Amino acid sequence: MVKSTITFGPQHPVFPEPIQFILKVVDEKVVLAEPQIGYVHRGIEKAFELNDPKDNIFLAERICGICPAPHTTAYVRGVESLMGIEAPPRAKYIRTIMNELNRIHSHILWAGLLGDAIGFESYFMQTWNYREKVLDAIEKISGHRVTYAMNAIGGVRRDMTNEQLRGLEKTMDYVESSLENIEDVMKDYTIKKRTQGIGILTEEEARRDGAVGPTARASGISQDLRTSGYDAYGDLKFEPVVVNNCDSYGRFAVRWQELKQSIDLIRQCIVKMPSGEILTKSNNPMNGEAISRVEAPRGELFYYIKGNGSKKLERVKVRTPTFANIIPTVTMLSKGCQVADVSVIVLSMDPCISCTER
Amino acid sequence: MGIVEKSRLKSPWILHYDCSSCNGCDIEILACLTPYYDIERFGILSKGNPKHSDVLLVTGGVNHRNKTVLKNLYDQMPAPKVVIAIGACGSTGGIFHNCYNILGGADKIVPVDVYVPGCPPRPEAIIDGVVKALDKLKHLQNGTWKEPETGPIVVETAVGAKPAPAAKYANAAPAPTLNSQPTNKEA
Amino acid sequence: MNFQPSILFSILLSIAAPFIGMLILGFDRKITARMQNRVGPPILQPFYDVVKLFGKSELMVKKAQILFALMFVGTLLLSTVLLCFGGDLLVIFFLISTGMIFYTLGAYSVKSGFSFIGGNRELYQMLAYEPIFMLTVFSVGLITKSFRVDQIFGLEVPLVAIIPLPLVSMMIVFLIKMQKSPFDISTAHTEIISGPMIEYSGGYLALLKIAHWYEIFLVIGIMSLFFVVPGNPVLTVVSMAAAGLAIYFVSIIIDNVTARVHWNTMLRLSAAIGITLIVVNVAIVYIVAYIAGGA
Amino acid sequence: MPGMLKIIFGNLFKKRATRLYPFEKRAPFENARGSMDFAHMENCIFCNLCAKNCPPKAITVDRANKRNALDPLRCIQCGVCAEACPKKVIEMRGQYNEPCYAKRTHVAAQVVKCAQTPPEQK
Repeated sequence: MVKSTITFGPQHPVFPEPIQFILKVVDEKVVLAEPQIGYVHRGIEKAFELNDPKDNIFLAERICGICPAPHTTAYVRGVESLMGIEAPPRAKYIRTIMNELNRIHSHILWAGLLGDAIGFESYFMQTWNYREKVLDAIEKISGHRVTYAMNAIGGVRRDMTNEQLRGLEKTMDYVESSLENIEDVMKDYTIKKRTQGIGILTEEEARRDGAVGPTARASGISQDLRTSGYDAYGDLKFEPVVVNNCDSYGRFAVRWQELKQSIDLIRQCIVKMPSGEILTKSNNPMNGEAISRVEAPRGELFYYIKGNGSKKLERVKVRTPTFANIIPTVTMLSKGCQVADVSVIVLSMDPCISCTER
Repeated sequence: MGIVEKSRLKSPWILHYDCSSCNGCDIEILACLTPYYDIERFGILSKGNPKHSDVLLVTGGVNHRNKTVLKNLYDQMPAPKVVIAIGACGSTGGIFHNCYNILGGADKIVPVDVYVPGCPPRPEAIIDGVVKALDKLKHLQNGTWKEPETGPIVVETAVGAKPAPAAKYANAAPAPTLNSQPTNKEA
Repeated sequence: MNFQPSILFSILLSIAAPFIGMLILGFDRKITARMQNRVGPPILQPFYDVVKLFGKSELMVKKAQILFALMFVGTLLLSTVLLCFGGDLLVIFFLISTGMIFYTLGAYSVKSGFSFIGGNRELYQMLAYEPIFMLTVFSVGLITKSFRVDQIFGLEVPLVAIIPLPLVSMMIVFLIKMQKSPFDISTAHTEIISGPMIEYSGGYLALLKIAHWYEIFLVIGIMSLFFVVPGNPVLTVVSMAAAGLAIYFVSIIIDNVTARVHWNTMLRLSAAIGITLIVVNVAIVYIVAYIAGGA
Repeated sequence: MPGMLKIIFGNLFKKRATRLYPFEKRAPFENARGSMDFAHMENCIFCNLCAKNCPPKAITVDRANKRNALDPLRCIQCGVCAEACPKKVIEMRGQYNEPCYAKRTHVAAQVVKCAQTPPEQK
């Protein structure tokens, strides 16, 4: 029984981002896991106060490069409610489409990273192969693969032509067929072996630790902010995906079904797309406080924005889904697992460190 | 050029370190490995280990906590090694220029050989950057490396007369400084 | 029916052995890339990698590691030469095991958590494949009444016709030795960053890569011994080469359709499948011989 | 396992998905934001709106010398400058900026060719 210490990170191939886990291990069994953070802290919340509110959209976009759409949507919605304006309906639909495209690319990315973490390289390659088509669709709409720069205060910056909508429909068909193609792989023996029963988080623990997003939904909690009906979600028909597996495999399954749900939502958006303006211009002063919540691919994203009537904001506070999911992850890790499972457990909540530390 | 020098250009193993980027560049680097771009064509493998790597890809601006990590990683890489700063943040700090915890680009800590602009750069640009870094290594091995010019690239557009076909950045002459008086090119 | 490979052929083969391993590895990377719908590196890529590593500066933390790396390559070289000259299979097996012990000692000799875990996992792997390997060698010995490789060339029918099941068991050994999924646990890139090799750099990492080439040749060589066609040298060479490549192709497919498993799953699988198959096959051989003898 | 087997054998006999990038170049999509360019410099009135609106402050306008400078390594290709410009001087090109060995600013200057009014006296 030799207890040794392993520093997992900050530079480790399984995490694209730097985070350190100090693991106390006995043989291969982890008895204590301590996250060490601060490697990606930039001080964005302070910069929010220094910049012009319009420039802050681009700063919010770069809080996280994997989910730029929810971040900007949350920020822009907060500022809009401070100003007392509302985006036109067409802008809301375009925002919804961007958010859902973002969710599709983020979930496929996650599935690939999980495959990489459990040594299933061809799965990683195959899923990312499909993801590239989604990125192409995003680039056709917004002009860039990763940072969309679509949202503006009071609407969106770019309109979608009918041609683009038709192209998007085709991409959705492609993505759906390719997902069906690779769906069987999820039932693979070795994938089940590596994810089932790994990183268990019961419903009770999920409620106690405040898990959000797919992590909570995989533990049987029906919690999806999109049901609150912000942007165009009020007009669309969908049910939150809930699975009762409570383990990494359940989180895999939730994300997989959400991919299909997102494809369906985008199709609904394309059918229901209203015509009209895309931007409401306003010079109202920003006064008071606003809270805006958006369902990001990783869970609930929360923005608190305070204005004091001047040209700049007084305070912007961001609470990201990964931050809420850190304690559940530590709960999962502290139940005892092997070194090999650490990467699977940490990945199963889809960590986004650059969001969390800002 | 000997066989070792040739092999060096054919098998650059990369080490990727995310200083404090937003993930955009990291995901694009990962996208380079996937079938659409497949940088394994050039023998490039992503190694998570500084002792096995030849090329260090730095994304994101350096902050007070990870500057030591970056320095350590650089020092652990055996020579010859190349550093590529990816993206606006990795080169200059980019949009985080006024964040209190950002010191600036990677060149504040380690010598950078190639800068890849873009926020985030497309995978094509990253491939270009690696190719350019290998080109530099080749010239360094042959002893034909010339220090790059550092002055601004000036493109002049004529006004007041018929607009001449504007020369683009490619063959424009560098001017000494930004604040110097404009050259009065009277015919 | 005593076919003896000529000495010149043996010498040539033992010199070419690592390069054969290298070429197979190059094809492996190319085929894997094609299976993943991409282009992949050139065939000679492993060669470039190793030559490049020899040209790098050295950053070794422990002198002992150098010794262990050299011993590892040395033992593998010796066993390759033995195999090429038709030596004793049992000696070859023990030499390979000794080499692995040096490799593990190299991993243990540095103060690095990942290297330590890698060493541990290397031992688990040995625990998983050594019984299979040894039982296979024993079953070959039972059939040929000797452990010498050249005796296999003196048999009347190919080994695969008598004991096919140990060949299936050897597939597990092969996957472990080739560091392929589902048993690539000691060099798991995304868990422990290539484990035992983590602290090697430059030329000494290249030595380990060359050792891997030797391993490829050795394991494929031993497995293709099952396909010797007695009395026909040309057909023997063809069938051995074809069998070796086929075995490697199967391993690439398995690598691409499975995820890495835990070390305890690996131990369980290898004990349950590997050893059972060999025991069953040897039992069948004896029962058949008993019935034939009794009749 | 069977699902993946089907896929890998399908891939083995399918055309590769790889874009052979440096050899075969793909044209950028329409409206792609690759890099910004002072395309119609002759119209520029040096109003400073682009510099003021630039989120990373990558543009500097030198009104006295009639020069606009862009730090391409700081530019984030958001396209705000192109939207803010009242004279449509700035265009977003689909092609991205080339990687470079040294940090160099891109300067776009107005030069008076048939000198009726030298810039100093204006």
